[in-house]
Amino acid sequence: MEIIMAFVCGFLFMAAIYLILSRSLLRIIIGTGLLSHGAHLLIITMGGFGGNNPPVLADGVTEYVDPLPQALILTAIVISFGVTAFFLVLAYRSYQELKTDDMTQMKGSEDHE
Amino acid sequence: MKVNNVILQFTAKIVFFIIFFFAVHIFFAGHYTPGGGFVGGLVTASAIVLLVIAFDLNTVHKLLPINYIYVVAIGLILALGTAAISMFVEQPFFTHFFDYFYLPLFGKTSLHTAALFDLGVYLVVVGVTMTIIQTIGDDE
Amino acid sequence: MLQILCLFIPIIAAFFMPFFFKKIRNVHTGWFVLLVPLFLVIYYTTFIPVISKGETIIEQLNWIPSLGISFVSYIDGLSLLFSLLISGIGALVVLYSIFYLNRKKEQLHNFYIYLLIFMSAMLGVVQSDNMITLYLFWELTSISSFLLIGYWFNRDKSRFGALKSMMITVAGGMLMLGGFVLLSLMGGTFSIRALIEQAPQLATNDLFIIALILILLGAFTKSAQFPFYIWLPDAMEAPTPVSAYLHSATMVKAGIYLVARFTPVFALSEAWIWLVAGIGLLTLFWGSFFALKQTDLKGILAFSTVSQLGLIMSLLGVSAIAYHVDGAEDTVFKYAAFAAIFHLINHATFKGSLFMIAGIVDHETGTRDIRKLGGLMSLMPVSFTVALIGSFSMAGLPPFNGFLSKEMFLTAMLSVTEFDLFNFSTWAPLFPIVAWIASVFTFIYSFYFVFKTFTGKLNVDQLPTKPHEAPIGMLISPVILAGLVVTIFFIPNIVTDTFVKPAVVAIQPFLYTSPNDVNIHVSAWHGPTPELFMTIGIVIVGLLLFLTLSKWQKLYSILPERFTLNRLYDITINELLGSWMTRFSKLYMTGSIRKYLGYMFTAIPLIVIGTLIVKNAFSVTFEGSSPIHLYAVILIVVLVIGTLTTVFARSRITSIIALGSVGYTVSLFFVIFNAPDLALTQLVIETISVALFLMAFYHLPKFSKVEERTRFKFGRAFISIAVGVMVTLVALSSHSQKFIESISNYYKETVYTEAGGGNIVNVILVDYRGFDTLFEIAVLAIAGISIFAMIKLRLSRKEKNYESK
Amino acid sequence: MNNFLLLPIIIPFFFAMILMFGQKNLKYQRITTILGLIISIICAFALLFNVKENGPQTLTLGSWPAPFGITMVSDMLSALLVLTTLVIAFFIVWYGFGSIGKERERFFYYPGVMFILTGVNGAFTTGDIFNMFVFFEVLLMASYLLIVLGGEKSQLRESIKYILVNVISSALFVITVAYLYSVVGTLNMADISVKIAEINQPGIVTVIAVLFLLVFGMKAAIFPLYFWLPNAYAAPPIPVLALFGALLTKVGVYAIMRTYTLFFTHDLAFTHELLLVLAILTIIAGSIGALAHFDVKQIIIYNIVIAVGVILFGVAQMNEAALEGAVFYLVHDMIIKAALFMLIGIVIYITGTTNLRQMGGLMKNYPALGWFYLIAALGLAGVPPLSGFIGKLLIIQGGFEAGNTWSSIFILASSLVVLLSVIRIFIYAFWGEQGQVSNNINKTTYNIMFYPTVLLVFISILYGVGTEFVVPFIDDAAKLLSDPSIYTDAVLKGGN
Repeated sequence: MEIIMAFVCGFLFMAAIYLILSRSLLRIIIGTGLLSHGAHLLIITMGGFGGNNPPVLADGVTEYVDPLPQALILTAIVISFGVTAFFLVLAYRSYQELKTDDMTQMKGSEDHE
Repeated sequence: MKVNNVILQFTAKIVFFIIFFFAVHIFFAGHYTPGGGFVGGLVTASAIVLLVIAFDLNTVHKLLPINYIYVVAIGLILALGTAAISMFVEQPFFTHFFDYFYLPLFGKTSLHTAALFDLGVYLVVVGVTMTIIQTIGDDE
Repeated sequence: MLQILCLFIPIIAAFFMPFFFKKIRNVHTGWFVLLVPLFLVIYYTTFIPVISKGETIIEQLNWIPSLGISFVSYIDGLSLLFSLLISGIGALVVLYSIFYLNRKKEQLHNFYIYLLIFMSAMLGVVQSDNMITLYLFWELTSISSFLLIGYWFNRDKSRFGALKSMMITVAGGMLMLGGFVLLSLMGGTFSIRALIEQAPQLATNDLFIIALILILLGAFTKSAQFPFYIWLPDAMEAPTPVSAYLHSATMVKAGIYLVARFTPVFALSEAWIWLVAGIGLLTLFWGSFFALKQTDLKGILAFSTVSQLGLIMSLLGVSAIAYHVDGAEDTVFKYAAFAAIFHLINHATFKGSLFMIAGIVDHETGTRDIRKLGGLMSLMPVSFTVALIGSFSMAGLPPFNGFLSKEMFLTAMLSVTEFDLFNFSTWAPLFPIVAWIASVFTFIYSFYFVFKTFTGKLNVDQLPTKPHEAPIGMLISPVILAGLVVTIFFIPNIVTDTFVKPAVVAIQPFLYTSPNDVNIHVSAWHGPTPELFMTIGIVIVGLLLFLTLSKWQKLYSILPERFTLNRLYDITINELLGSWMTRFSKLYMTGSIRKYLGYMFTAIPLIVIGTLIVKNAFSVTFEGSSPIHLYAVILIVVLVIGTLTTVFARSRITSIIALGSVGYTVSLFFVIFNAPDLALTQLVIETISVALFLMAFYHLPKFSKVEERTRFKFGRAFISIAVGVMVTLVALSSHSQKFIESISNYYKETVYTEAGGGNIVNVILVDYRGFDTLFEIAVLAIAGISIFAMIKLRLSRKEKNYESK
Repeated sequence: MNNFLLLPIIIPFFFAMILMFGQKNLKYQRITTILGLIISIICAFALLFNVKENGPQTLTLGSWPAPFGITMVSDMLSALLVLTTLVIAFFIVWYGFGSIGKERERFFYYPGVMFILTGVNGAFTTGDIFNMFVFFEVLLMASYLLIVLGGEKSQLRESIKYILVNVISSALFVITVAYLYSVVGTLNMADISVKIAEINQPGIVTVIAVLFLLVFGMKAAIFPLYFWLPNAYAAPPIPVLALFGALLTKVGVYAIMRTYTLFFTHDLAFTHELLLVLAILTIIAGSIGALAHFDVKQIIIYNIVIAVGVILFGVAQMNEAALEGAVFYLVHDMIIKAALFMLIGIVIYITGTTNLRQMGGLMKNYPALGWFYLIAALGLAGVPPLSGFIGKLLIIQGGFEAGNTWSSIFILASSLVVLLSVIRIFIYAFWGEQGQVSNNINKTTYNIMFYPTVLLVFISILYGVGTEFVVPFIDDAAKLLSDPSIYTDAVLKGGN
């Protein structure tokens, strides 16, 4: 299972980077969304899926899944939620000011001179 | 449309309280079963969003005249404060204290400083979500 | 303590200059400054009796003792001679400057601050025994020289001349520091004396030669040797007192000092002899040859200085030969070091006076252009006399001191022909030949300088101001120097016994132990030797060529300007390190984040996968993997479809919803993988995120129809595949190489008993790793206030010009 | 156990919270911020001396034993960096009173600064690799707030790029931590160090080491990951730029320094050689940029890149001299970069332009500014006895010791490029004929900007001249970096 998931994560990263390299800001932000999904799935994969029970104490159960990666993912999910929200509002504001969502039109002037 | 709105608003009020209590439940469940301050906070926020959809931002603001940024700050202070208590009793930062009590009605209950910390998380989440929704809402 | 303190006295005095300048307006600030070098001259004179006996005096002030860095004032024959030159010429120059610079028009405090800083720095260079503090003072001389050249900072020539001198000398200095550090690593000390003691062992080190070259680069840049001399002519933009002081008498001799000081360390290296002597000779010739091309009085003197520095340098190089000759102290090989030091003193006297005269001419006529000058002899008789003395001395004519040292120079160069180590016999004849040719040119430009200015036709109309003799105050210093030029000729042995011999001991400790051992007697007449015939030849040929100068001077203009070293410098600084860089940088710094990300994501997988291959770290094992769930396979299919939809969707709603579906799939994955908390959180968050997406993008336009260029699309696909492959490969390898079991058993064991909870994940979040959570909500809080501020605060409308550029 | 070491992190954190109240009350905002900074600085000083006296201090949060809970570790390196960070922030905030503008001050500029300090100090102090990620996010999120605050067009445009790069680097950071966790099964940095030593750094750990280098390198702006930096940094107003320039890249540098001296020390021939090559390429890339521009902001910004290369070159040598030099240089660079940005901020304020070619002759009316600029510039180039010298000296000494003769000479030569690029500003802006001058220069504003700048330059001078007093501290830091067991023992054996 872990091996298959490694491929899935790689696939998510691939799609994410592909989207991030596109011109439309929306696509880019969607890319970052995929990126965090990929990262979260990868963390849980790296923890391993051994153990057949959720890490919640229950009578007669001793085989819990590794809880630590789950805790890390929770932290990471919250953080990426904050960042995504910020990024979305930023996109919204920049569209108001710059009238474009096309990255090729957001080069700005490298102040070469 | 008017009638519809009235029905919607009435329903929304009721559903709001149901969701809110559900959120409180999730919040308290967190230490033993899935749930916790974070999810509880998000669910509470969605309850408020429901109100916003049913009424509008201004009405909700009159209903709940809260500066959500203050909620965020208070949540943070609560979380930090809980974590810092232990510093004053010569224990490492973030040392929690708990004990089991037998309360009428609830039975065996644990009183845990971690719950206070989780309350901080809860407040921050509610505060932030509402800040975002309110500012974007205002802008439109 | 006084000895160390004296190094800093000028700098301390500098602090008071603004006070003197601003509060005591009716006295020229220079008078206060003058006290400093005067005091120093007197102070250092008291050392003469002790030092001329061959003793040395040392005093130390710790700076960073834990790293072995301290200020050490080490006074021996060499450093005392230089110290006296610095303070003595310093006093004369300050005196001269009082009349040269107008106290009402000039920012005198600045001028004197720089000058005093320089004085300290220069004393520090010649007295420091610790190489690091030597370097400190060394750079300080470059900086004060930079400030002095740029004194009239609104003139373009001044500031670019200043930059040029700084860049070249600081470059040399920095490389020299590298040499010092290498030496210190070989010898385990920063002390030069300690290094000299272990010179033979040092030479066996592989890095010895690198240290040697680096240190020589420092010396050559500072002493304006070929090809680094180009900064010196441009340094003439400084006020003339500065040219006289820094750029002829003292600072440029720091390189000479350095070579002299390090001769005992490096003398046994063949490369040292070749480099120092060879570059010295080349510079000698080059400088004298191009001096005649100059039309600016100070330009002639600058090239002449370059040439004379080359002369001294070559002598020092030759002096190292003495190390390789048995019994050198009794043969002709003994002369070189002696001649070097002797000429150094003489050069300071005659060149100092000539610079001052050039300043006087400039001051009184308003121009230094030799083509406009002429016939000033009758109007400025004193100046003319001084100029004549200086020039004749420079040309190597008796009865002036230059004659004596020039003769010895020729002796030393002839001695090289007798040296037969290191294949010297092949090239040795070149030494006296080049020396002779250069001397001829020296003779010509000396005459050129004095006679073109003071004789011939006076053309008052061409001169900006009406010429007359300089005020008496301005003449004092050059007259004193000219007086020395003559005096030294008549009492050479007193001078050499007092100053030269102790210095020679410092340069050639392998030959002598005390100044009395130096068995050289200077006399103006030593019979019909080859040197004498050479001198006669110089005079005859020189006179002939000088008289026909107007006929062949044009030849210089044939030399194409494009290939000069100056042009090379300009290209380097302005084009290579300027506009070319701009153009080059423009190629890739386009402001396009997609390009930047493209570079970054080409590099990252390349490096990581490369490492994976090189380190043979890839491995896959199915051992320890958990079984494959059927549900999971279905979810994977859904996930892949969802992801592909986000990639290829044509409308934004589709892609947002597809992203949502990916998110929900992920939360279902969490269910399968026994992570209920994650599933719950992911579910709620995904819902809110989708809502936010929809809300924020309500206003955005549809995807633009413009297609990517195929080339970019291809590159994009390639890059993203590389990243995906990288992630997968490392994931597989990491999964397959779990070397150490996770720490998480601890949580399972203690969660109920010690943390009082049942949901391990949540207890980790609020307790074991509650600190993470505390700051995770901080991130959320900041996001909240950022969004608030971003929406509410809009400065774009009153955007300031310079912020948006 | 020493709760005290948390104070430089949680005091700014607490003040950030209370600054979220009273948003529009300028006086309250300013006084509270300054108060918070002063208290933090005092604590940081006390902590520094505590660490000097008693060795590395550790705190296992929540009383959980070392590898299981989160451990905070204040060793000499982190104590020094924490103190430097706070001191610099103090001066930048003071400077900001004159230049950041009231609107920004009313919209969470100060909480932003305090949060960024929380994140930076946390990242310097944490002893847990995932916790470091969290602190990185704190400082990044706060930096997003500061970079976009004001919402000017260029700010919005560059913020998008800045955030995008950082989102990606954060994702890579997280997965790299996950890889490492998979291999060694722990997150505590001391524990990681011990366990990697136990298994003798197999190939996969080296791969992870390289990933860490790239992840942190993206933040530290090393070649070939620095491209995002120049434009992004130029967008926000000067105080924010100074804060970013002085602190943010340095956190990345610190992280590389930490991981490459604590974790990945068993395959130096590969990891540190790679670091060396990248460091040199970074210097080259920075130099090209610094010379290519005639825009004062860009020149100094590219100098950040050069400095990062120099410090990492020191780290790559992995001997005590070079590490000591790297620490020296790191602290120096933080101070001097802040000072330089503040100085050119004043120049921009006076002239109303960032274009060097339009400036000139400032020396006439602003001589003091000119002198302090010159001192700062020379300090940056490493002219003794100013602050940059000792660091560079020790770095090249270490380079020579490690046998990297030519690259060490290259480092020396690079100082020259630094010097040329900053002296150009002096020659064009301060010398020459009178250039463009802004027509609304307020003397009070000028003074508010000038005094903190001058004091900071003075601090940098003291740092150079008073090196002897700094040496014992830096020496401790370098010892610890060259011998990981001091760190791991302090954490795992509680050996305070």
